[in-house]
Amino acid sequence: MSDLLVDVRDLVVDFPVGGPGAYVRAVDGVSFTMGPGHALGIVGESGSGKSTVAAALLGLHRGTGTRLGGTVRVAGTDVGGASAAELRRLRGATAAMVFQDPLSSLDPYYAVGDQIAEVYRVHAAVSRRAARARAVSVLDRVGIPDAVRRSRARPHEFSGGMRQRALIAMALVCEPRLLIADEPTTALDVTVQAQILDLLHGLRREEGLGLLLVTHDVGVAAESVDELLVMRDGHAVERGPVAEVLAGPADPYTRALLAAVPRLDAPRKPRPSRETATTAAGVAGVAGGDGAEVPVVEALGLRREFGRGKRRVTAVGGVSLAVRAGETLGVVGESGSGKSTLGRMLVGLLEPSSGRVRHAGDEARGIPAGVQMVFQDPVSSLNPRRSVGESIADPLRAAGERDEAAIRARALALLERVGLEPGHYDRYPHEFSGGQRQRVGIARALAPRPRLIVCDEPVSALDVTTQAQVTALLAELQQELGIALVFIAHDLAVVRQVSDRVAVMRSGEIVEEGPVDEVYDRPAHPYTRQLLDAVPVLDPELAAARRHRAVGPS
Amino acid sequence: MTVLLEPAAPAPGALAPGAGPAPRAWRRLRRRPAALLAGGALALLVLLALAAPLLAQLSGQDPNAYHDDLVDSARGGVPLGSFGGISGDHWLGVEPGTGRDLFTRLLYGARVSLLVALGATVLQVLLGVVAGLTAALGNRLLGRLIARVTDVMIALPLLVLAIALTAVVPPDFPRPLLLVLAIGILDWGGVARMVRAQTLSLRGLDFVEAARLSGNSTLRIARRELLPSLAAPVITLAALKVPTNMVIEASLSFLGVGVKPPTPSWGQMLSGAQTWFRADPAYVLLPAGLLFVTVLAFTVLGDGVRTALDPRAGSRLRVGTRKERTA
Amino acid sequence: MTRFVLGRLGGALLVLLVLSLAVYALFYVAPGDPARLACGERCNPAQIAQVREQLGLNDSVVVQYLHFLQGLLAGRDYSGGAAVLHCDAPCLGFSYQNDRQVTELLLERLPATFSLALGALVIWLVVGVGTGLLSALRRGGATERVLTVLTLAATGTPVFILGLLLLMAVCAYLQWLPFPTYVPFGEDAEQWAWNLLLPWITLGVFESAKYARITRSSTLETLAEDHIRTFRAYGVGERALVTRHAVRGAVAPVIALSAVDFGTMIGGAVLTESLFGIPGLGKTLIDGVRVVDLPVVVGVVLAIGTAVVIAGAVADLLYAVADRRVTLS
Amino acid sequence: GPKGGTEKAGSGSGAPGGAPREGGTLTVLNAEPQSDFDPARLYTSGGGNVPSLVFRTLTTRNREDGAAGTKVVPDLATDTGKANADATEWTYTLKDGLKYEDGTPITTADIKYGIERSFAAELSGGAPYLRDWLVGGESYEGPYKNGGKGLDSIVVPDEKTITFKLRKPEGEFPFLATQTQFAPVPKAKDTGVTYEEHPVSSGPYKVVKNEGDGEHLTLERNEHWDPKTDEERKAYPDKIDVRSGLDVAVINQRLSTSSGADAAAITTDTNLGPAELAQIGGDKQLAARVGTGHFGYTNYLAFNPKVAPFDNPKVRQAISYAVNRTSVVNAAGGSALAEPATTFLPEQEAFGFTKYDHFPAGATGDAAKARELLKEAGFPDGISITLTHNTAQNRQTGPEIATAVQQALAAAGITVKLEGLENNAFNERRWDAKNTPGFFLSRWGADWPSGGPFLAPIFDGRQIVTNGSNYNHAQLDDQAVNTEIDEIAKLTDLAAAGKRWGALDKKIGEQALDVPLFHPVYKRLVGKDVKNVVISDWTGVLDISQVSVK
Ligand SMILES: Nc1ncnc2c1ncn2[C@@H]1O[C@H](COP(=O)(O)OP(=O)(O)OP(=O)(O)O)[C@@H](O)[C@H]1O
Ligand SMILES: Nc1ncnc2c1ncn2[C@@H]1O[C@H](COP(=O)(O)OP(=O)(O)OP(=O)(O)O)[C@@H](O)[C@H]1O
Ligand SMILES: [Mg+2]
Ligand SMILES: [Mg+2]
Repeated sequence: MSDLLVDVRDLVVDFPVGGPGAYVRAVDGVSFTMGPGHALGIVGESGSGKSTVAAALLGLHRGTGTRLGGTVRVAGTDVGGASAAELRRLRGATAAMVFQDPLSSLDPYYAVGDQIAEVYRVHAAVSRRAARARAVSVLDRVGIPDAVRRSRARPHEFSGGMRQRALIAMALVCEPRLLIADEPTTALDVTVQAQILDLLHGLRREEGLGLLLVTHDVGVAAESVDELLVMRDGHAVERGPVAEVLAGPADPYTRALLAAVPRLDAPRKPRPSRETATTAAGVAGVAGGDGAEVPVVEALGLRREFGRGKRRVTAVGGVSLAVRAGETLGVVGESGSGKSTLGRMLVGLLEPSSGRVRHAGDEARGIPAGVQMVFQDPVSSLNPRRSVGESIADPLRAAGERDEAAIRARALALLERVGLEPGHYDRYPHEFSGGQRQRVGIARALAPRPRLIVCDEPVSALDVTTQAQVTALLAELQQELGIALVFIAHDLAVVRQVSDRVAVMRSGEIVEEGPVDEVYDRPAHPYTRQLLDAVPVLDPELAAARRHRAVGPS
Repeated sequence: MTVLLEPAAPAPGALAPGAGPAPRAWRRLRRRPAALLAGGALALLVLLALAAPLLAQLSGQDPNAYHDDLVDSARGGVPLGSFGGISGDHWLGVEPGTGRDLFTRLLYGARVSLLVALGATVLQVLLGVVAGLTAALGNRLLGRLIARVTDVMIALPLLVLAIALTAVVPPDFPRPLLLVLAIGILDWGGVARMVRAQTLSLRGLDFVEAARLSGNSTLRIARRELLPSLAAPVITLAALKVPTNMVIEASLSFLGVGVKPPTPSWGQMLSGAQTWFRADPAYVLLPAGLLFVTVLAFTVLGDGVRTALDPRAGSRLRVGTRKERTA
Repeated sequence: MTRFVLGRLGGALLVLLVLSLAVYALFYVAPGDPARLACGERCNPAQIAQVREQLGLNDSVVVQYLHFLQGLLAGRDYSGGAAVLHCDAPCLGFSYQNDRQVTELLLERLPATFSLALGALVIWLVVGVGTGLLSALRRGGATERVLTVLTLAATGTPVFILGLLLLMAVCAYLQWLPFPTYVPFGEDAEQWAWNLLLPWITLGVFESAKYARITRSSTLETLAEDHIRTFRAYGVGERALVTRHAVRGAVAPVIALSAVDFGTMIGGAVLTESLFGIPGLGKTLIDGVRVVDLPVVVGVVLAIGTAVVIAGAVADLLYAVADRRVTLS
Repeated sequence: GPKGGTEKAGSGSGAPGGAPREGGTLTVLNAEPQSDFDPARLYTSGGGNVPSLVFRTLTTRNREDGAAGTKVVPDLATDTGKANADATEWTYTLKDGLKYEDGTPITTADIKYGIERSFAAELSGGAPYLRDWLVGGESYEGPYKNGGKGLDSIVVPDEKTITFKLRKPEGEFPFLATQTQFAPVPKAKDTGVTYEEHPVSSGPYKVVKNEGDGEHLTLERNEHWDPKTDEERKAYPDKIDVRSGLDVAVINQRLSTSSGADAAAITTDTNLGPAELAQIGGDKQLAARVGTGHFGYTNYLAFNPKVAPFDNPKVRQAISYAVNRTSVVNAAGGSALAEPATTFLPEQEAFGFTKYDHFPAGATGDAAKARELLKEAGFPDGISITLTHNTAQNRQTGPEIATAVQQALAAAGITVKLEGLENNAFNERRWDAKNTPGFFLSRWGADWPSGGPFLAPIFDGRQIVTNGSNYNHAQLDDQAVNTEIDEIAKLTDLAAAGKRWGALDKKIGEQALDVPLFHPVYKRLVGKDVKNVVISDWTGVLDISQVSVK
């Protein structure tokens, strides 16, 4: 018993909602164990209770009004009965957690490096300077470029992926025995993702780190864990060695899940035919020329810099592109390459340092009408004080709709279409799972029937079935309303599935752009090739082999 | 499947009736006994103030009647008898010097004080919030203009304005209303500055950006996205403005813009009583005690409302509690 | 930064201009004839007329205001009886009451007021914010309740009563300290501090209550944010959570309010000043208003305006530093 | 009068040391700074305190307790002045050995110059008498204008002699000569408006420090002052330290605590309030340190008979009957701080006090009689009137007194509406002859203890001022009254004059042009080491020049 790192028995978690005595059961009798140095993957439907289980391991539900059942032991500590001091010792030092919402999990007021150093100093008696140095070194390990300088930046100066890596760094800084990673790579491009997974693998091998990996990406799970736990509706529906589960799923849900995994090499679903291949160079001809259709949005030499002097960062360095009605432009690329910045400039939330954005041929000033964005951070993009239903209804109200019944009906319909329950209308953002929040963001963007939606990692937190449902919805609406979509994602498979064209970004520039099949099948730029190679494969053995190739010789 | 954008029939039974944000806040508030108690106390005070004439009749006293026989004229007019002259007729004793009945004066004083405190506070909060939001959200020019106007309002001493007011306002203008207006319109700079500062921090957040994208006007954004987040400090500050306003009312009364004598107010009674706190402690303690109860009630209620307005506090998932710390 | 400073400077000039105009306008409508008040109770009409001429009150308000501006920019001469007095730019004019140069008067009074305000600022920042943090930390417990009652007692007690009680207790009964008399800092720094101790405490405690409440509520708000959960999950203790992370939510309101309070305190915490005999601007202002000494009142109001503007700009700078997401404008 | 006077501290109560001795530092704790310290700018009452230690004048107050203190005595001059036959010319001769603080001799030319400069607009603030009395005074503009032209009606034949030529007989000129305007100012040292920063001393002390516009003064001995030339000023302390700008409550608290330097402290401007009296009440030791004084002052209800219904004498009489003086006295701070008044003149012999009570209201008012009079006046159902008062809570003309009046009148069927005005507005209304309210609270104080300055400004028809401050609120212009005032002014026998002032007061009282309410009583505390507290009826407060702290 005592040699188990994690021992969960009959875990039941009920969240209080609304009135007194009203509870929602999020986890319903889950049991599992995990030995030291082992890796357990939890996969499952969005909202099935994965994060709740993960949080229970650190006793994060204690004293919050949540009702708990069953027992949880981590590294010999009874989490339910431990004293506050014991709990503090456990947290961070013995077992550390990477939260699912990396973007709002850092303190906006302090430098990232200081935050990591602070955590280190809580558990290790070291000087401030030593802690800082340690923070820089872990940041460097998780692949933050120029870590010394970047450690002094505040979270808002980081890209999504960088923030996620900062959180991983924070989790690793005290060399815990157990790492609970809740969707740790959702904001990372595949190459960085591979790097992180390799890092974790290395730690497991060398330091005996136990890994509890919550993920919706079956590929990631296949690469990184020994055992798989499949959850649905608060229950564990299947559990077994990863290869077995993947090869021969027993539960129908697991089967459905695996079937829905998009494949990079899979033939693309037929999409409504479109004139393809409007390269940046060709834009002018199309827009100005012989009565051809004017692009919904057009960027001309967009640049954006942040900071001054030594702190200056060029996030986007001269990007031109055009997206026409009914068309989807996929944007993939390195984490921190300026995708979100570009997206924000396209919708007018950010002023370009130079260059222009045209909407339907007109120079945009301020925020043009009919544009929407799905934000990369679903947490901060929802007002914590408004129910999600209100958030979704908001664009409708803003558009002048006055009929309350109609507004509500429409919001409810949208909720349903993104896979949420109508009963969720009156819930607040903090009462949702990560994936559910993301879907709320999508529903809100869809509500006002925009001309253009910039989706910044819209499905990164969704399990594959839900992902499929949501992308289908997007495609459907696009066809119906001729929406132009800019689809920023790191999941190359999904991008291939939804895009007409794809642009590959690196260091603020588009290194390659073209019709999606062409780019995927015949990548011209070496970086594109590197990206495509790094996509995780579903076969654990293949993954191991690949890792061996990458890490082995060193 | 293409029916998405057409209104769908609401899912049956999906919604608890009246589960909107306001009712939920109310529900959360109802679970806080201290806040309810405070609300009750305030309601009682207001009720007492409203019923002042009735209660005065009940006690058989006129708040303005002098009782020369109840004070010791040779000793500066200190009330005869113990505890400030408490007796069967004068339940809370009498005022030094004049012998006026304190119970009824406190009741009538409550009318002015509560009205001024509430009215002026509401006005200050309204103006301050509007000015603060405009300063933070308006376009560059407007923002700066409002910020400078706020500076002017902060810098202009109330006193100087009040003196001028005495000259401008016709003498028969209702005084309590004048007070509410004067204090409310002149002293909102602090609220405005605070709201501006908070808004500057909030305005770049993603959810505000999202609201901007949805084509919300700045006004709507301010109302729907920012106000709820501003509520906490504003409510707290408002609760603190209550006693300040009562004291301002008292000092304005000294300058002649206050309520007309012999109409009493707590603030006036208190400032008149300041030298008496050794010779006749009851005279000081009564208005001071009432002021304290009012402030306490406002603060506790404000705290309750603040907590109730934050949906996250309801489940206390993130706030954590003492229990967790001591567990 | 340069643009910020220049912009603020422009704004400040505007504020000061508006303030002086406002005071002139208000005094135009306010009761009280400055000439009669300067002349003394029983001046006869001829004397009053002479004084009115002497003070330049026969000109229209507009002309008077222009004279004031002229003095500000170019200096002014003034008949001082035996000799003509000259007042260099920026000249705020001469007191109607005693012919003193207003600029001189302000410079003489400012140190006391500034001393008082500065000490109070320190107290409310330390004690107020500290108390707020403590009650946020001990939320729901007995400590918090006691603190709440104490802070409310402090806000609910008018400052003159608070100060008088303190004075009685400390100087009259316990006789721990002699009754304070203001000693300038330059004269004897130690005595300066000792003598200002009670006024600082009075004003500081009174204001602290406000800051305690604001700090507490803003801190509690921030405790609900996601990033707090992160640090809790890393074993960061409750105290550090509150004092390091959650308190940042209180920074903006505390700075903003401090700027306002500090600025207005330069106009004088009249009651505290007069209670403790501090020769500050507050009493100067009150007396000026009482006897319609327009140049003095304008001078003090401009001093307050300057303080408010500077404090406001400093506050903006401070929270741009504290919260990098805020941009200066 | 019922004056007793003074419970002395130190003397008589077995305090150690008994008799006053020289030495030590006297601390003065004041509310108001000595911001006017120019002899030209001081008003009569203002010159009585600290300035009297620095400025000597031709004549001065007799520094004795009670009624004896209302006499004029010589100061710089050898006597209180020699008048010509009709009292239109007054001549003074200086004593020998008079010197300024710098050792230079004091001459009559300096006194003339001191008076002349008080005519300058820059140095306004003094009482109006010089301007009204001296020949050419009405148009003289001071020595700074018109090439330094002097005032010809002040004649200085030599260094020791000075003669004043008056427009009409003024038997009370010796009183006027006590004012600080009669202090010598050496022309060479005159710096105009800045003279007050360091006025040249002719008295026992000189100014060594004047900070914060008179807020903090330090006076030290003037070595050139010769006690043999000055019988009035005792000048016991070596040093006098004046601290002002203090809160009234704090001053009284400090005096009562009397710790450290405060043991040797007095105040020259802060009275005890009712709350403090109530508190002192039982404390014998503290009570022994309270000095009580009577300054000639009357608080009254004023009528403007030009406004209906106050044009009807019966209405005025009715109000006179209805007034409840007990309430009013209580509102003014109780019987220890106010004495009910039925005469306009203060109850002091020096003023010529003659007792009368034309409309006896008793202690609490005679409502029945008032109703009766109202009926006679044609108001059987009562009347509604407005009472204008000050909003400042000063226990003089403020709301408490107004309310007391309101209540008493209500009992007689007179409905009183209160009109409270801010201090400046109140004074402006009250002094504006064209716009005087019909019924308001007012007060009048003595410039010196005599009926002249008390009655003339209030009842002399020629003192009605239409374009300035008018104090003749009733705007009484009665030939008989005017003549009598002129006649009394001719008398140089002040006792005889007093009798006639009293008779005149009584006579005017019949017209019910005002309702005298009360005379205030001054009570002040001194530090526990303070000895030789002298309180004259002239000032009503302790004389700083007599105090000893050793
Ligand atoms: N504080 C809360 N109050 C009420 N319900 C909650 C709360 N937190 C989570 N839930 C609900 O509990 C269920 C499980 O949530 P959890 O976050 O564990 O899901 P998850 O498996 O991590 O999903 P995802 O993959 O989308 O992150 C969800 O249905 C969610 O709506
Ligand atoms: N407000 C800011 N201040 C300073 N630097 C910023 C700011 N926003 C972004 N950056 C920097 O700009 C670069 C591009 O950031 P951006 O968020 O656009 O990247 P991204 O492509 O969206 O990355 P990811 O896939 O990780 O989200 C990064 O180096 C980031 O640190
Ligand atoms: Mg989750
Ligand atoms: Mg991004």
